[in-house]
Amino acid sequence: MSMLAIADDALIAAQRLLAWVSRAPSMEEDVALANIALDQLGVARALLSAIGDEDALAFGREAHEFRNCLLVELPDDPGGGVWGDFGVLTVKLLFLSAYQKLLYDRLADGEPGVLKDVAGKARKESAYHLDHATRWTLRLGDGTAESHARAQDAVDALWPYTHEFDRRADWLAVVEPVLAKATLTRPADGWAPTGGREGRHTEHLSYLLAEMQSTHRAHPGATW
Amino acid sequence: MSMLAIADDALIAAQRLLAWVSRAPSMEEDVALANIALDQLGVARALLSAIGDEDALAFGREAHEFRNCLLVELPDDPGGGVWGDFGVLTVKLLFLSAYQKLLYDRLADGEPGVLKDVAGKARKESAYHLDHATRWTLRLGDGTAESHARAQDAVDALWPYTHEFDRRADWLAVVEPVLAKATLTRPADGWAPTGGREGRHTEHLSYLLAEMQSTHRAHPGATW
Amino acid sequence: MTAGTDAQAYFDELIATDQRVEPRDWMPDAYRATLIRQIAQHAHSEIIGMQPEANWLTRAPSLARKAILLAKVQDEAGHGLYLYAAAETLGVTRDELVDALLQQRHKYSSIFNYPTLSWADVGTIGWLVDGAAIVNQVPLTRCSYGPYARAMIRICKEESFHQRQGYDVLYTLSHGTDAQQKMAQESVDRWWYPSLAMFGPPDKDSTHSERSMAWGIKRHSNDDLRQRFVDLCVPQAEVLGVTLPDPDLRWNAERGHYDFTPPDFAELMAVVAGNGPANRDRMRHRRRAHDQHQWVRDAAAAYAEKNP
Amino acid sequence: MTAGTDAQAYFDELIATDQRVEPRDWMPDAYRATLIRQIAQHAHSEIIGMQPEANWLTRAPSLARKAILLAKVQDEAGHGLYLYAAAETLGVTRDELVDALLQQRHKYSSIFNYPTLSWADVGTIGWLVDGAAIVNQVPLTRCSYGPYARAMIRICKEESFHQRQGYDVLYTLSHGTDAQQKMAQESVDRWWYPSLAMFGPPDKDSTHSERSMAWGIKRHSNDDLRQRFVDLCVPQAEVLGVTLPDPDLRWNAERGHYDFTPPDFAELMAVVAGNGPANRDRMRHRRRAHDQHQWVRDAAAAYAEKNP
Repeated sequence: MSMLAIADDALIAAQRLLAWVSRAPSMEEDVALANIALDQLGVARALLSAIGDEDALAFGREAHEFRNCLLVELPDDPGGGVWGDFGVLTVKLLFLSAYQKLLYDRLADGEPGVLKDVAGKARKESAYHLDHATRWTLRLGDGTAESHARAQDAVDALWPYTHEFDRRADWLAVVEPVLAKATLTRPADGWAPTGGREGRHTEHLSYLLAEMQSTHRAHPGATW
Repeated sequence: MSMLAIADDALIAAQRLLAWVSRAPSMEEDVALANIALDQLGVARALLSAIGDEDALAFGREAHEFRNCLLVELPDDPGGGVWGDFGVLTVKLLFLSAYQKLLYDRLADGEPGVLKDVAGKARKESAYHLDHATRWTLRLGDGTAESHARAQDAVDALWPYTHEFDRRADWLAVVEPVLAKATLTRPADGWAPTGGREGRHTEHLSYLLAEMQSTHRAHPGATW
Repeated sequence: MTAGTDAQAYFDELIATDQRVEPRDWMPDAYRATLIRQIAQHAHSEIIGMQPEANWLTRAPSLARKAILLAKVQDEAGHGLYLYAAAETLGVTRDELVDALLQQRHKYSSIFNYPTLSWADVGTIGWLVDGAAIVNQVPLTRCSYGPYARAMIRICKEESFHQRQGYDVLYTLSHGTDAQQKMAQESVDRWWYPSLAMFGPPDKDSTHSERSMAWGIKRHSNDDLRQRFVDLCVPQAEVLGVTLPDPDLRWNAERGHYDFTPPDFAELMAVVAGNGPANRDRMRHRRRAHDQHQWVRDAAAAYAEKNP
Repeated sequence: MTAGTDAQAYFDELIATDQRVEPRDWMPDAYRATLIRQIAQHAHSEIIGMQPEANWLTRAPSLARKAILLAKVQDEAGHGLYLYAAAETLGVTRDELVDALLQQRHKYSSIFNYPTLSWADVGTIGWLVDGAAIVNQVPLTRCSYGPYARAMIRICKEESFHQRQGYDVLYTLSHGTDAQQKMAQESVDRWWYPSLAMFGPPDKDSTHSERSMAWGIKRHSNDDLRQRFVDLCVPQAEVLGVTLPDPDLRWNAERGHYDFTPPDFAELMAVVAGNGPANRDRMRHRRRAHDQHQWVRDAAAAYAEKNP
């Protein structure tokens, strides 16, 4: 895992999350999702700044130069609209934060340096993200028939993308019990799309970047 | 009506229309909508080229520099997704093409110049657009209960924006009979938003432009 | 609670001596109703007010600005929650108030019915809109109703932080490239008069005002606050290097204030009545956030019942 | 229709003398079924093939390129319609065929299960994908079934136009800025092997081929066509100034052909089986376009009934 990949995961996750603010199922959730987005943005900024100019990296790269995993770039609304599916959001956050927590734990206990410093703070944040996503997964999975079906659809749709995470056994050990407790079926492994770490993304990323970079790119050389 | 406003109407209408290609209710409609989008794009290019560099004008301006009417920038999906509502598309095209037909007729019979030349061709095209939109308005309005309701919703939502068209009496004389024949209720006049002609747009235009201009802006100075 | 003579006297005494009325205290029904209306409207404004700024979250031009804007919009959600809680001390539920907003029985601040059309609007909203809100709200930190007054102390502190951030956005733009300067000016041109209108109709047309003054809910007249705001803005605009779009704006040495052109109150009334540029979009957005998540709230309720 | 001896003999005679079988002619059931499958698959490919290119319609970097791309995608819809009509001459309906696509009983060309990730892909698809399609399809203009052969004449003419346009997009990029050149190369790197796979599995693994050859539906083997395509591309790549991502690509004077690394047929089989990068997106898109417009088709039918 390169530092850039870790930063890009956080940046793209933040960009998806913050689109929810003012659109969440409750005001408390608006606050919570903004908070999680801020945490992700914080990690992205700390790491990108260690690599180079954070804004040049965020706003100056093209899609094939990003190294985030495919999961984070998937839209919460498969139709590409701004109104996402809360089931997709929840399951994606569960999968991502379980992965990030394990990663940050390892880095925080690892060799001194920027990654260790950033991970030391981020591990606590991702523990909260995981807890938040777990609570919602339980509510949706073990809530109503409709919420169960929507959560299961999200799990089925997103599962293939989790093969891009390294140390899958550790990740499964975190996620499988949550799914079980939420009465959700753990999908069979099969299709395992990859490419994000090498810059081969889905068609969704370039749209996300087009929007994210639009103001910056419209004013070359400007200071903000 | 400035030449720029006429060009921008056509350009922004084309950009909305072409997003339908591959998403239309039938393959014939994919072909028809691509055709209408091509016509709009053709008018936009002819007029923008007469004003200056067509690409600098299309890809180098910010939202407040566009002079299109608000109607054309409204999304076909109020949620901002790429999957529009065919009722909205139809009614918007009815309203727009009725207006454009009247405008091009006047210009084609008017003073010699670029506008007259472009309008001479465009009047025939917009007559076809109007015919196409009229046929669909009749089918939706006088089709099923669901299609009637959806068409009426679209009429109600879009009606206020038609106040931005000049020579409203002429326009009403074209549109009102179509609505009546389609068993749709002509809304009462009331709220009459304006601003497009002065560059004061809705929040939707800047998103449309962010996407439309993204490739061009990512490569300053490049030739395509 | 019925008004005993003692209770009324105690209430009157609190008001007269500028002390705070607390939830446990008896209060006149009209006082309670006025406060509920005002606090709820304020809470609704925070919630609806998230939209125009959230509109630029995905497109902020730097990561630092993105984080600041995100934190600000989050604060607004927090303010909304805080104010709904203050209103609940008066014996209503948040659900009732939210319903009143969604059914359009309640209003929210009309300023949020204007669209945000450029990144500069994020700066201008911070500078002018939050600035006007602070001028309006600082007196409310001394409001006679304790929970509201205390909420306003916290909110004003954060708003003033937001105001400085907005000013900083605009300052950067107005000292940036030609295009950035134009963006800043274009934005200020659009927001100046709507900001002036935030102080409400002129005193001569203002309903409710006198009674609210007597009750210590309102402390200054609309026109006084508007003047105070203009006096604050003019020197700030000079530092910013933007022009306030009012050719008649000039210092009046006799009055010790700036003379200025009042906003178009007919426009204000039209916006209040529902015909601003973005009223429909704002309400559609709010309703959609509420309606399309009914299944989520149902799931949470069902789960809570199964897992008490 | 039952096969009389005369009918079979007439059919055999047509095939043997390289004449065209027409819809009114008797033909073996297997011949008919093979043609329906092939023409339908070709039609489906045109319709699904709109998606990867339409993906860049809203973002084309110049108005001229936007118009060209729009006309091209429109042509693809037209080709789809034309091919479905050709298939219908064999006694199936378009609705049946579309249903077979949506239910995934039919395939479409696997190349469209790769995503378009940059504007350069519009050029590369024109150059390589349309190029490969033309190599595949030119022999079909002499197909034994008349309506298909005639459809292919028109389609090949347009495809060849598209191919030149794609080549021109790529030429402009590869002679443009550094970033444009990189964009072009990155795109060619991704599309080269999937394009080679468009000719199908190696001859030794190819099913159906022999019978299709005998019937005059197929004229050349997969490997022959693939070789022809490589031989065409190498000099074009040189003019373009892009590198084909195959270190073993070199002229073999003895064979009079270029040697090259064959595509990964295991990957091809995975994509055919449904596990390409974009299979799910393509089918979801197509199903959504169909399903969400049921109300429109219902309205059209209801209106037609009322207004015969």
